Amino acid sequence: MKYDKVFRNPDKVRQLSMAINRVCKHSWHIMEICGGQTHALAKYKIEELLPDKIRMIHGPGCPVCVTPVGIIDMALSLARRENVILVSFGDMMRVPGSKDDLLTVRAEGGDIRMVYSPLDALTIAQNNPNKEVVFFAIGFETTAPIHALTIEESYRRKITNFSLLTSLFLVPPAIYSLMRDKDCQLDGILAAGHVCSITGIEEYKNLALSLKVPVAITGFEPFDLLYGIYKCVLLLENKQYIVENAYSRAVTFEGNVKARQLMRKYFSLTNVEWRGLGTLPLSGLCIRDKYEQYDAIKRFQLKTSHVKKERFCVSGEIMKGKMLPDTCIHFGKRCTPEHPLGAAMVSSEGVCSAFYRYKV
Amino acid sequence: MKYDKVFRNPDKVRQLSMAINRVCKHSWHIMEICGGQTHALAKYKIEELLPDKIRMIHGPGCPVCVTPVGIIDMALSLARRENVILVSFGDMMRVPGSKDDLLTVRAEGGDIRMVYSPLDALTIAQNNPNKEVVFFAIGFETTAPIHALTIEESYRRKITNFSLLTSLFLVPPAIYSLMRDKDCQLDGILAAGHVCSITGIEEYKNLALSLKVPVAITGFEPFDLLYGIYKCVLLLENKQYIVENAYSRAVTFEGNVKARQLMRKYFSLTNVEWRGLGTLPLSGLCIRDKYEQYDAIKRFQLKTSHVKKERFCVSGEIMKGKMLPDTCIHFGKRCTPEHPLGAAMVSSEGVCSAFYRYKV
Amino acid sequence: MCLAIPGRIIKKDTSTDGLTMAKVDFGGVIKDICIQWVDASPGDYVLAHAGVAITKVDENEALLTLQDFEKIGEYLDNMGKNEI
Amino acid sequence: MCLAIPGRIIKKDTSTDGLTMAKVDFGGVIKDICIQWVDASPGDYVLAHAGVAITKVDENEALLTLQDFEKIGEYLDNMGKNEI
Amino acid sequence: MKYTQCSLPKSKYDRIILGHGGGGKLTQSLLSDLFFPAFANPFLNQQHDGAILPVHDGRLAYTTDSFVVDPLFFPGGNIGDLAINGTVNDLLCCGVIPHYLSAGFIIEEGLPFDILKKIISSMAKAAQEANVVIVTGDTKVVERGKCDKIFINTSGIGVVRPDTQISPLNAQPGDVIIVSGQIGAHGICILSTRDNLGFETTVKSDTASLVDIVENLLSGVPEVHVIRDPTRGGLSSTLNEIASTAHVSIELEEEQIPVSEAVCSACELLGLDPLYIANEGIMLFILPGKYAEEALQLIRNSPHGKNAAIIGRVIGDEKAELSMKTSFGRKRIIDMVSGEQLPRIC
Amino acid sequence: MKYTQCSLPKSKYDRIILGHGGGGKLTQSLLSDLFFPAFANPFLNQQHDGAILPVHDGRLAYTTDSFVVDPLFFPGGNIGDLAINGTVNDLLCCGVIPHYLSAGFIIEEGLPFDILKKIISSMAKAAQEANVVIVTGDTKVVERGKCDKIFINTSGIGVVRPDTQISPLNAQPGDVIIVSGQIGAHGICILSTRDNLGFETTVKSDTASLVDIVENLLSGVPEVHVIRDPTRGGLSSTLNEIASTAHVSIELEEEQIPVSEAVCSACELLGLDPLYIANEGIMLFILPGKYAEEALQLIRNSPHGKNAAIIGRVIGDEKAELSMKTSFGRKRIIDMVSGEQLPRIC
Ligand code: SF4
Ligand code: SF4
Ligand SMILES: [Mg+2]
Ligand SMILES: [Mg+2]
Ligand SMILES: [Mg+2]
Ligand SMILES: [Mg+2]
Ligand SMILES: [Mg+2]
Ligand SMILES: [Mg+2]
Ligand SMILES: [Mg+2]
Ligand SMILES: [Mg+2]
Ligand SMILES: [Mg+2]
Ligand SMILES: [Mg+2]
Repeated sequence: MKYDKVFRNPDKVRQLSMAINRVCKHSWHIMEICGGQTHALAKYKIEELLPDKIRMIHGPGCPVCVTPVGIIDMALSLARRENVILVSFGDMMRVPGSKDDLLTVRAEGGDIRMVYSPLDALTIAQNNPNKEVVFFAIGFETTAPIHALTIEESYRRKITNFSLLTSLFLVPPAIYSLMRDKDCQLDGILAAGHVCSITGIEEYKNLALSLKVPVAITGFEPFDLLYGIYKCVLLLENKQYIVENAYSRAVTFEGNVKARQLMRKYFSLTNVEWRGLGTLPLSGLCIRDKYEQYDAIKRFQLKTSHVKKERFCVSGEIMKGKMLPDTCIHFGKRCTPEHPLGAAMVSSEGVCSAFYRYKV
Repeated sequence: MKYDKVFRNPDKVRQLSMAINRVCKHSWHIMEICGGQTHALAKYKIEELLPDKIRMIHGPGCPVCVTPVGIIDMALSLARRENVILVSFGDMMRVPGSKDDLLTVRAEGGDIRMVYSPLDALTIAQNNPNKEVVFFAIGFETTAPIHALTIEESYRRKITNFSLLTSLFLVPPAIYSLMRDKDCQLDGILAAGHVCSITGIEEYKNLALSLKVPVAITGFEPFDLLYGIYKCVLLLENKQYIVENAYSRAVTFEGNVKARQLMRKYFSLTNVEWRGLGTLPLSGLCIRDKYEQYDAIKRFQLKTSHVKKERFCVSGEIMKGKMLPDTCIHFGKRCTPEHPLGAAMVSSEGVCSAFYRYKV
Repeated sequence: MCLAIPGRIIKKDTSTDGLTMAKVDFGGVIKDICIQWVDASPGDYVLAHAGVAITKVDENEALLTLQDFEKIGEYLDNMGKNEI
Repeated sequence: MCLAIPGRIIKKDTSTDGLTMAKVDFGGVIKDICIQWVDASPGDYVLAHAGVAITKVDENEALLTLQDFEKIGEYLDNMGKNEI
Repeated sequence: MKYTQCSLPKSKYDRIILGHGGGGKLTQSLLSDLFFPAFANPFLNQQHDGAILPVHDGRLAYTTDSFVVDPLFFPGGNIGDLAINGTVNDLLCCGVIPHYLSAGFIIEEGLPFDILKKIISSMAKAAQEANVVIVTGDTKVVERGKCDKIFINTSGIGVVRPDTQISPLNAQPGDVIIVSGQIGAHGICILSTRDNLGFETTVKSDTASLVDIVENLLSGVPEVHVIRDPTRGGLSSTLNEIASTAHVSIELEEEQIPVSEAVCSACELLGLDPLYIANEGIMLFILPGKYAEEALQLIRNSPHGKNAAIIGRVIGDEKAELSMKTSFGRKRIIDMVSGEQLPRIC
Repeated sequence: MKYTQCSLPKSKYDRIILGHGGGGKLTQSLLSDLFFPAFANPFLNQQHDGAILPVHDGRLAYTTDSFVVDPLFFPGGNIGDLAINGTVNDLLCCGVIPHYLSAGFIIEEGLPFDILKKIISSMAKAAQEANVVIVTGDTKVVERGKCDKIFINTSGIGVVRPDTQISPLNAQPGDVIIVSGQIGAHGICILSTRDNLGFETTVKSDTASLVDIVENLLSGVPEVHVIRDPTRGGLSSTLNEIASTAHVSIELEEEQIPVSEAVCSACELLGLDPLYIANEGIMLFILPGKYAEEALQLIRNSPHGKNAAIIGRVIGDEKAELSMKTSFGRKRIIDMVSGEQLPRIC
């Protein structure tokens, strides 16, 4: 795309960095919501381009990281069944459940397939009519409508051996939860651009107002990130608790209406557990009862196994800006990307993993 | 077994050879019925121990060799089916049908298993309940009762995915057919010891009488073969058209009654085609209608494919004593054990193959 | 989360009665993408996530963002002049 | 046809309610063989074909055969003497 | 005389069957009909348990690799030339002149002969191009389902050039890092064929033996410290290994690393990093900075080296780490990847 | 501060996963935790793309073999020592002193680490016994179902003893054939484990490297013409090959060929011929008749040669065929087997 390169242009990036330095007068904790943004900040070392006054807090926006151990265990138990093909995104493969990960179960003989798109899982279901195909449907508002689309398509194509093991999260409830902690250090928020492409801006306006926090909707290129931070700092310095769309080429006010309709058709709001944050009210989605044949938990009558709490990880604290990853006593020692103790070390989007991978 | 070695003792073998030389006054064509005997004659070079006056004719007693192309094609087509496991004795693997052999079909992906005993095929059926297991049940009177036993056992164990593709032959009708050819050169017969273990001696008495041919029931060790030939020559020289049991440690007058009962329970007499000899009336066995669910031909509604007659092999003439294998124009040239033209080159029991393998 | 990258629609696929699919060019790499949620034609850019176009990329808005950036630059330049 | 070799019954297998099986020793090689068609006990020899004992090996008959052979030898020896 | 019907002759099997690995006549015919003619040379023709080879005083380099690539045929090459080029390149990495190769085949029953023939003739061609001879070999056939069509192991022997000391241990501060071409092509090409991750791309595997480059370089530059082919695990694994073996740090310049646009795009699509993608026709050279420009020219003048670039330098740093200066002038640690790189959704 | 639940640590995978073959950290840990300690030697420790080895003027022997045995563990050995012994024996067949081995592993995802460890330690032990070092290696991991647990390729280099000329070409009339022990044990041992053909037997694989025998023999007898290990295809294939390579005929004496009773019995049970059964610790020697008894004694005095026997002789015959004098004094042609030997019912 002809604008790709532009948004990585080092000169522009440097100028934005200077601009932020100029406009930033006070100390601010700014949280980027999205793991993809965490990743990009680390990869491009963007924090080094910011004034010391600004500290970036790495948010909860990685579905791989926040999917709770109990659901991963369910996925593992499904993958171990003779008649099940478990289909997953690549990043889910190395995430540890209470004992194993999908790579291990695959090595033990489980039929586990990686796909690029949930739609590919439908093809697998059609090609394997004698097997039960379960898609491990993780995601936030960006991905959830695509999972809904697989249900819709599955119905249209009369596929009867397909279901979803869902682990679906919503961004705003997590922000509310983090911000309402009295120790929370967050001042401003970079909303996740791709989530907003679907959701639109409306609900962030309410959030900014009620939490008294400025929100900049932000993209993922180095320019986009700094532009979002610049906008956020301007709002902070001016005490404007509103939403600024700093990613207007991809985010419209109303968002993707069709996608949201589909999402609402198949999913309803529910309380879900976030790995690292605990259970938050109405913070996730589950398949509506009407479509329960597509819900792997019901279809296979899965039960959450009792998960031992022998090891602890402080990623929840990190998300609230109370700690930095490398102040965790396990960081880089017992907890590494090869043998992650906590979810935040697992996905390359995870805050601890990004910190470790791109460490100076 | 303590008598094993005895029956291979070179001194005894030499003495028998001398004895035959002494008693043999005229020229005789003696047929050993059984391919196993053909094999042993060749392996131990026993014909070289015989006087020139005696010529051994190699009979039709190899089920691998006489199974017609049409049935092999059926086996190949079954083996090609996705849901079928074809189970076979090892010797059947390389026998050419009209185009391929089982080894080729296995290489192409057919699930073909070799077993030592037909009973092992039942285990395969039990271990693969979602597959149809077909045993390629070839044999003479020795093996047919064992195939009957698999039907009995299959019923008892309630195995419903097991059937037999039968190619079952009887010795006496073949002898009658060969001997009644006006050009037939045969004077005496060595009956196949292991067949007689099952059948007993009765029907060979009638055969000897009606065909005016002496019969010596003969074993397979070098001693046994020469002992049988010795007995046969004595009968020939004395013009006694009776049966002599030269394998009395393994053959009784009444034979194996239980085995014959089982064979009769599940099989009935039928006309069958012999590769190399053509169709002979009531010369084989087929599964009784009552047990047709065990008959793969009926179960899978197999049809004999039209077999092209482009190439010819003279193994029928060889069996009648009219030709020697190495006088066949294809022998050792276009027809070798690697690329057999005819059945007699295929099995290591086959007369052409034995001739080729142990050629001087 | 939500890795999404921009690609240009090469050709809509009209062969299926189901999902609206298109061949999308991501800088020389071509992939079949479901575009039924976006109102886009060949030549348009979309943001694709997990095989589905979640939004059209608005080139006009991109230009506006860059124009805004230029203004920041000018503003800073002026500020700089003032400060020095 | 009908490769059959002699082996000695080591032990009957009484564990199954179906076929009468036995462990049979073929010169140091042991295989499970169905022996329900023969009236044989441990120590007896049977001829096994395709996993089934088709007959008991009658050791007495074996001896008789060898005795008959000895007579042929003697007969030939005498003949030889006569001829020379 | 009555002729009876009989089967058609089968002049040859058109697929590999187990018997081809049985050591008997079929094995012999496979050797004499296919392998010996394709690889013909006096050593192989000894038909011995091994080949007897003349050598002179000095040092040998010895290497081995197994090739298990799926698909067997891919844009730019196949498992056959890959197996030759891979081992030739490993020998080149030792600073030697590659001479002799062994070839061990493990073939799945049922492999069509035509496929095998194509692979063998690619091997013969690649060997000829690299000026090496296949002097000893082995073929095993396994039952269907017990291997993936065909695996090839090649080992190789080369004679060390006198007065060259090439070793990962030799990387030292002041050295520059040169890469011989655009990275990531092989890995991306293979990835593009994957069932559920696949995509259309013009990217071809870069598989090639780089004798030309190494000969040009070594004949023109008196001092080369390290030669390495960044195969599995890509640039990052290889340079990390060198850093830790030689106890030096290495600093790359992001903007200097040659990557084609299509490889970049494929990486962005799947959330992968080109630094971790496998190469099969790329070499890394580490040599004193004073020879940098001269070396670059020599490499660029070689047929396979047109896109060569100086991508970084060795620094004397206790940490023995690999880092990269980003386009924004910031330094980032490039860690070794843990296990296989997995495509990302987030 | 509130601690949130997290998963148990996994200090190590207890099975091989794909990542162990990815060229990254897991591969490194496999090497440093398992392979390097087991095979420790200064050449391997170079951690280069290949090993640099010193040689002196002369001739090298070079050989390769892949090992795909199923089951991996069998009475008498496992795939690991088999892979070492097989290649050492092939080198011995060239009349050389075996020196250096390469090891290439293809591992199926999911192989338990314990299994791998046992195999590796058997390899290390076998290498030590044969006085060879594993100097270079490679590990690939393939997806489940794409290989049968583990395949091992070993190649080997040995230095030819000065003044020895061992080659199948050298068999000549007047030579005797000596076999170093009882034949058929390995093949029968493996066959006894087959699902549907299996049987109980005391037969153990004979796998062993026969350095002892070859050293004793070559140090005592001035002229040895041929050394061969009759592996796949058995005695008959190997001797047929020699006959046709050297254009001589070979005549065996059935009664002299050492075969254990259990091997004989197993062969009778399945309708097989011991002459065609594979061996893994047996050597054939062909040498002038005048040294026959001396050679036999030297071989019998070696630990692995107690059952050695003179089993035949080379005759100058145009037909270049292998024959055997049966116990009844008759000559029978011993043909090469065509494809795999199949068990017979009739
Ligand atoms: S370093 Fe590991 S244990 Fe510590 S917070 Fe991060 S993920 Fe949790
Ligand atoms: S040599 Fe071949 S074609 Fe001739 S009779 Fe024998 S089997 Fe038939
Ligand atoms: Mg290598
Ligand atoms: Mg390599
Ligand atoms: Mg390399
Ligand atoms: Mg070999
Ligand atoms: Mg396969
Ligand atoms: Mg070899
Ligand atoms: Mg070998
Ligand atoms: Mg050998
Ligand atoms: Mg390697
Ligand atoms: Mg497997």
